[in-house]
Amino acid sequence: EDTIDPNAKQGGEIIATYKDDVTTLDPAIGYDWQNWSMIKSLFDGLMDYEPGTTKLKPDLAESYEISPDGKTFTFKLRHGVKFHNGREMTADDVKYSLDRVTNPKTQSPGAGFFGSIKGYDDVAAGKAQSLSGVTVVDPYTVKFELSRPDATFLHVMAINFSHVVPKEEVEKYGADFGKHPVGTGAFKLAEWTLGQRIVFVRNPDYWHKGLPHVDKITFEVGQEPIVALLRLQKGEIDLPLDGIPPAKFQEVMSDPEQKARVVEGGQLHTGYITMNTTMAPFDNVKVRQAVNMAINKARIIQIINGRAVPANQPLPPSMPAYDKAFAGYPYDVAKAKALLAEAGHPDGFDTQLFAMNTDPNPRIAQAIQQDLAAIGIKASIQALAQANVIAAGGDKAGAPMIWSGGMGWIADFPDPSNFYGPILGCAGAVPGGWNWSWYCNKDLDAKAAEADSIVDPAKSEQRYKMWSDIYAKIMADAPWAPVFNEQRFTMKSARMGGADNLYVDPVHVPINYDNVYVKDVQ
Amino acid sequence: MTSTPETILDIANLCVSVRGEDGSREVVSSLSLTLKRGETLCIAGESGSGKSMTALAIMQLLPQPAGRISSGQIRLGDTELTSLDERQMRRIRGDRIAMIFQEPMTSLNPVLSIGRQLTESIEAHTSLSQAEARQRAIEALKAVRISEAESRLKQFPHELSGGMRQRVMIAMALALEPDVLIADEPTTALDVTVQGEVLELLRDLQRQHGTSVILITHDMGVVAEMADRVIIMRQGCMVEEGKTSDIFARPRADYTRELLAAVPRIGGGVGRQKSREPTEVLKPANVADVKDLHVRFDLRGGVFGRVNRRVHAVEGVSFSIAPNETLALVGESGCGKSTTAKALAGLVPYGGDIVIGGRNLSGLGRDERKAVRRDVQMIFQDPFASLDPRMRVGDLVAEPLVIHGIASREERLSRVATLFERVGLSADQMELYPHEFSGGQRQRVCIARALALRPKLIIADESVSALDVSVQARVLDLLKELQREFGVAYLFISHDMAVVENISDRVAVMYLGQIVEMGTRDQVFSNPRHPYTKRLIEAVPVPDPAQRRSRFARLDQEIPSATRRIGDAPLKLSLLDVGNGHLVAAEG
Amino acid sequence: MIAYLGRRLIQSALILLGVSLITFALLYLLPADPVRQIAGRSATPQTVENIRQQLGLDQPFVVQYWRYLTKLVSGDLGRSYIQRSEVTELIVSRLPASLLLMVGAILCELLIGLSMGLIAAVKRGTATDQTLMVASFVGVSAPQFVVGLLLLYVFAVRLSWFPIGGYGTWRHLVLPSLTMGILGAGWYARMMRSSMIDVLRQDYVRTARAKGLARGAIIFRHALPNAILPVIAMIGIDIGIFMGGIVVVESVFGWPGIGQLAWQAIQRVDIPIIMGVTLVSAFAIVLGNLLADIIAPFIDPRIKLR
Amino acid sequence: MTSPIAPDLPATIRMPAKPRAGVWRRLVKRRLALLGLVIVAIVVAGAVLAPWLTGYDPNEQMFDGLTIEGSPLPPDAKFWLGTDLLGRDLLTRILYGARTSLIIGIVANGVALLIGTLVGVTAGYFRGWIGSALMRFTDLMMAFPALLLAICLAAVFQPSLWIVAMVIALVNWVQTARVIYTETSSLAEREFIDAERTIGAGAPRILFRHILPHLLPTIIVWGTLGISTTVLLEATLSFLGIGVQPPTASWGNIIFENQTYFQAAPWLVFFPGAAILALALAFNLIGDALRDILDPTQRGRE
Ligand SMILES: Nc1ncnc2c1ncn2[C@@H]1O[C@H](COP(=O)(O)OP(=O)(O)OP(=O)(O)O)[C@@H](O)[C@H]1O
Ligand SMILES: Nc1ncnc2c1ncn2[C@@H]1O[C@H](COP(=O)(O)OP(=O)(O)OP(=O)(O)O)[C@@H](O)[C@H]1O
Ligand SMILES: [Mg+2]
Ligand SMILES: [Mg+2]
Repeated sequence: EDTIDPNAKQGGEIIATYKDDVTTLDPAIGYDWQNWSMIKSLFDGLMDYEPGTTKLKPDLAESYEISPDGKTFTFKLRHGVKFHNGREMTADDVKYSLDRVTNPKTQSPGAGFFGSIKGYDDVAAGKAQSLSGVTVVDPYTVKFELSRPDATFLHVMAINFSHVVPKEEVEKYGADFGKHPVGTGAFKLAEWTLGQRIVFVRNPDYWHKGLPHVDKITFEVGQEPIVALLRLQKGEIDLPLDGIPPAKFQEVMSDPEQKARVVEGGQLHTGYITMNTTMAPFDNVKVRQAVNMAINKARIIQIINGRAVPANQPLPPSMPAYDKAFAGYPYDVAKAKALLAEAGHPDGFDTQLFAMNTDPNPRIAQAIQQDLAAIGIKASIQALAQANVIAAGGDKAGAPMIWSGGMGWIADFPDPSNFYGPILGCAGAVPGGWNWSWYCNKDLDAKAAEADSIVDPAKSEQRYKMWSDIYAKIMADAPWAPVFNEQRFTMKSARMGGADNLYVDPVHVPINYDNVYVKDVQ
Repeated sequence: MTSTPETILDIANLCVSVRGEDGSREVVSSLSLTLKRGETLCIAGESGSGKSMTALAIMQLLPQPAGRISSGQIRLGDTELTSLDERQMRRIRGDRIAMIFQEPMTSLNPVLSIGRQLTESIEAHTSLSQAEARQRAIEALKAVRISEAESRLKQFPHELSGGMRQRVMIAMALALEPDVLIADEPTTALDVTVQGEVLELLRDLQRQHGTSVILITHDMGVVAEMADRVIIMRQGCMVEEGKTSDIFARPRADYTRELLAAVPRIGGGVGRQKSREPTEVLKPANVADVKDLHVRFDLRGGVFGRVNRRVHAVEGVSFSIAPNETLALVGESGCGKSTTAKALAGLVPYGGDIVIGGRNLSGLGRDERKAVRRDVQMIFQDPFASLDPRMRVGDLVAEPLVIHGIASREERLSRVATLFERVGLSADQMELYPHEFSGGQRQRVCIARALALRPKLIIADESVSALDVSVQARVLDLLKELQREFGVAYLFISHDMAVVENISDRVAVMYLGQIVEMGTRDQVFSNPRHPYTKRLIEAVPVPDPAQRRSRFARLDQEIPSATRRIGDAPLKLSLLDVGNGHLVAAEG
Repeated sequence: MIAYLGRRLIQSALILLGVSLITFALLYLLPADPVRQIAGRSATPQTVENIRQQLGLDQPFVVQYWRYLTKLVSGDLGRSYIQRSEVTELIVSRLPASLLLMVGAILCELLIGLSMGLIAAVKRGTATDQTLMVASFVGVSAPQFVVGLLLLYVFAVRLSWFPIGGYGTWRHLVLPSLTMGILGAGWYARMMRSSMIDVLRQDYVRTARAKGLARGAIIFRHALPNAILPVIAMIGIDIGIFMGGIVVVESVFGWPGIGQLAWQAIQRVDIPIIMGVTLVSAFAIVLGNLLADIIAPFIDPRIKLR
Repeated sequence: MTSPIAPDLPATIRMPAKPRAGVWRRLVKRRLALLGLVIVAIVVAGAVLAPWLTGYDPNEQMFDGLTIEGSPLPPDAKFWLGTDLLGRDLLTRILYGARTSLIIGIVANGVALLIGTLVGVTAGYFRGWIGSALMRFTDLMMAFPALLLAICLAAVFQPSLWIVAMVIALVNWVQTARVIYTETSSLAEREFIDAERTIGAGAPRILFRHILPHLLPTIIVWGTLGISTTVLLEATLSFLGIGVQPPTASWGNIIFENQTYFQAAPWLVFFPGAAILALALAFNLIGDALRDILDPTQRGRE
């Protein structure tokens, strides 16, 4: 098909490494950046993206139709798609998979994405076993009825949580399905030795002829990124997927040979400081704006060796609806001081800045701390384990300021709405929620709902404009101080082939396993 | 015996000095002596005169880092020992010179079994196989008359009585069959019968291998019995040297004369106590009443460490001690004397009743126990082991006073100083640490400590055994004087029948954990009834070379043992009164 | 002996019970909410409550703990919140590696540490002694991460004597054991030197010398057993100390042990795993201490078991 | 023969001096011990006088402290020990960090040592339930995951130096207790302890006057070894959020933050590491000398 690289070679084996062990490969559960793209290679959904881009395309679906009111989606399934166990995938499996992921017993962290499907509330409440909005029309047709128009629905049909699983295998393994994944994807699981390695082998029956390119991928887990890099330099591995550790970044980038093997790309990520808008003195918008003006983003980016670009709005540049024209707050210490004085804090105040405790976050927090000190805000740093920061953020009286690094939002799918709901909308401003600024603007919530009801792909520009406005309004209220958008630097061995954008795929994070290939096979 | 006049060891002008807190001090000054093949040379003399130091200097084992040879030569055959390095010395030690150390408790490795310690030295110097070495070790133990030699191999030093430990040390040295054997007070802790055996063993060795022996002892009886030549030392110097018969018959130095005069003799001696009437003794308010005392030690064996045998160390002993009275406890080594003493001091679990000053020891509260402790003091058999090596002896002696809150600081100091003087130490030695003393000096420190509180009862376990006779006499007099002044009672454990005869009012003879004969001193000494008692008295060596026995009578019967299988308790002996309270066990 | 063992085993069980109770309580009190992590960012409050109910986390503490205990008795440690697998399986799959590493590390410690300590004590006061003692302090003061990376860099990357991390053959085991062992070796060396110095001047060593024993016999047969007593006490302690260092060493060398499992679990408040690892390591530590106590009287017969 | 009993004491008898007198004097006479004392003095002085010794602020992230690419600067004339990843002067941070690390390495470690010794000695000496209860408690503490406790405390309290010191003291005593226990139980079987009992010495006296001095070498070893381990432990605890928080410096957290950079910027690990080592070694030198001085059998070595 068209997505296949004509230069690609078939066959070969590659070794990739991760520091952490893979938690689960169950598409209904896996929600780490690490298992995210692994699951994408084992399973398929109705929709997918063009490799290396954010462009939607049908996947297990051959085609789809959207009703004019935007509330009914009908998908025609591809024929002859087989699960790894040899059985053909049908519309029943699609329905089963969605029933499963929304069933509270599954405890899926992604169940909420399906909230717009009819009958979701009953299933979520345990009152129904099955989504009334999903109907199997015939073995190759499945129809979705939504309770409201949802512009993001096609994206939702592409995220892992909607990937299709075979009922018999799920029932066979029960809660251990995540260790024995069976899907329709390009690869199938051959071996999983806990704490040591996971081996994927090519799925010979993959419906997408010509994919995947490599025969076998071995993921070795449990090693320090620094050591993984040493192994790469020694030629033992192909892909150190934790990236280039900061301590080695200079060394790698100053060596032309190694630098040539580094691929740089944007990612759907923003690093920001949240300010608790319900807590004095951050309940004063002037204070929040002052903070926005006080941060020396260039210096912070220098500290992380230039591996990011400065941010002035919540959305990252590669996201549709990113407003290139938006000026944001300038770095202006004098102005910031003036604003503080206006807000009644000419001498500043004492506060706390929470941050995650893994490098480089404490360093970034210290840089922020120094910037704040320059305008008189004395912030003491609380560098804690991830879970503790999350807990503090979810508590209304918990944390005045949080540096989001390490826990920050990486979009689930490339759509502007994905940066709003849980982290900036009212829905997230609840105890235990993820809206750590506790920013709740009912108007904007309404506007967001309005934007998301524009389903027609032809009107997407209009929809994006609405979203740009929403984010501009948010920035006027300044619940966040956006700091930077991280850049990704993936390093690979010399034998790895394939377009650069496969190695910084915005959706298949960190890389797209299906489409890469090795050059040294005949 | 001394047919070959060849000199094997030649010491010339040996000076040994030790460094202490305030500089060096010479403890052996220009000592010269020669030792011929097959000869027995006795070194006698004042306690602390440098006898042990001389021996250690020969072995090149002076205490480090304090001691060193400051000048002089020590030649063993053709080899100059002082110039040898440690590696060369190693080949000589054990092989050509062996030594029996003065303090057997600390000289045995506490964590190695007796068997291991014996066989390893045999293996180190012979080419015997392990099994053969073991056999040899058993023989050596039997030779020093240790009962149940075979199973003793598995025991550890702390499970043996003082005398047994000493015999193990002797066995270790004898098994090596060296050219020169240095024995530092080898028989101090041995009862006379075993002492005789051991001495005979030394002679055997000499006869068979032509071994030369340096015997360091304060027991003039032993000297008379064993020595070819004698050296008398005092304050680091040799004061007299000569053939044994000459020294005993015509002592030239004053000190020698003094020494000989102080020798206690059975039926005589300088400080012999007047016999007191038994009626005076049997006053109702006894200091201590012991009734049917039992002490047993379980021995474990097998994989699970099940108790399979039991040592019946003390098996139904009863006696009482009145104020002002000295009860001597004598008996064979290992018969349970020290164990009885420890039970009285509350250091081992026991069965039966011990009543001290009207209070039964079992079931006392903390304060009462402390009060009883004040009344009963014990002098341990092994002085070095019973002194805290990290405390100055002055503090150690003052400690009982501090504990019981007696006297102010200055008073305490002067009292301690007085005590030091009285046991024959000088007051400035208060500042020294135990390891800086000689064996006899340490024993005196222990005595001083026990006396500090002026208790009602003092348990003295072999507490004058390491003292030279003149100091011994002084100490005995001190004990007696305290008794006169304060009415102190003594439980006096000793193997030295002459000393016992001098000091005691009553005597109890123990055998295999039981008392076999008990009566006033005169009853026991002049009219011994039990065969064991008779043997004990006969075996006492006489401090007169003219009366030397050519051979000690060897005991040929099985060595008796207090170790028995579970359920096989020994027969209880009953004591019969043969008149005037003279109790004797019925012949069983 | 048997009675003692029995009593100690009962006590050990009580200790484990205590550890489980305290750990459970601490985790219960921890403000981080595991349900939030499971439910994900997009979950509605209702979903969250639902999951909480399913996991029984809405129950009072006592009920939760009791439920945990009853399952524990049948060997069920529950399921990981994050990984969703049986904790027992996770631990069992990683335990052998950790045990192997521990054995390797203890061997290294003993070999390096005891010999350093012995030599230093015998050569007390000399330059050798001083060098060894500085070395042992370097071992104790050096961060394990750096030590591990250095060893790896020199012996694996540069010299290629050993593989760069991984698990499988004895060659994989050498560097991680060494890294862990170096810390302990420093301790052992210091302890050994100290108690050896004490022992070497005892009278029984003099006796051994007087017997003309070879230096080896004096040191190893006579002095060592006396000096090693405090070192034996470290068996149980070691296991505890290992649990601290094991995370770093395992991740440097890609060693699939429970350290990494534990560390990830702590970071993410994966309570069932934390509980499981805690209990397993507590078990090991208690066992180690018991062993040390049982061995002690065999080495020093004067010590009685009681 | 004259009466062997000496007449009453002549007034001229020289009374012994007090035992401990002169320990200090003998300590400073030893070259190595003196070296140790000097190092400790330097560290303490560095900590106390830090503001006067350096012209930099420990927390100031200097613009010229980093390269354009954001790398730290190696030691040079301006920054004697180089700069760290945020462009701060390393020497200044080490000087200020000494304050934290001294408190941890000496105070917290000292308290842990004290608790451990007390528990170990008591448990080793007393038979019966006291001893076994104490040791089982020790086992419990050892088996208990200290990190977890730390995390919980972090959640409850404001992180501070004193909390971390407390945690270290509460956690680190167990090992000492164990070792001291074993040694004490062997010592308690020695005959001289029996002898002390017979003169009526109570448990406190036996423990403190007779057993403790024998444990001194072990205590010294554990105390000195504890310095480096606690200083490093503090970094781990701070990482988990219970200790000093950034930007406050401590030797441990300087190492901890920068250890992955030990190849790219070795000075960041080397200098604080050397500081820890020097402090520990200095105490070791003093401890070793003290041990010799207090050991009577070693007299004559001086
Ligand atoms: N380690 C030491 N340090 C200092 N002085 C010591 C040391 N050992 C012994 N001395 C001193 O050396 C002198 C001689 O002691 P030595 O042990 O040779 O006496 P001895 O003749 O064997 O006496 P005894 O019959 O009491 O055993 C004594 O005054 C003693 O105080
Ligand atoms: N802790 C112990 N364990 C086992 N057996 C012991 C223990 N202590 C003493 N014994 C045994 O008890 C018996 C009596 O010992 P005890 O020390 O009372 O003898 P003793 O009469 O004092 O002998 P000596 O004159 O040799 O000192 C010996 O057989 C000894 O081996
Ligand atoms: Mg002597
Ligand atoms: Mg005895």
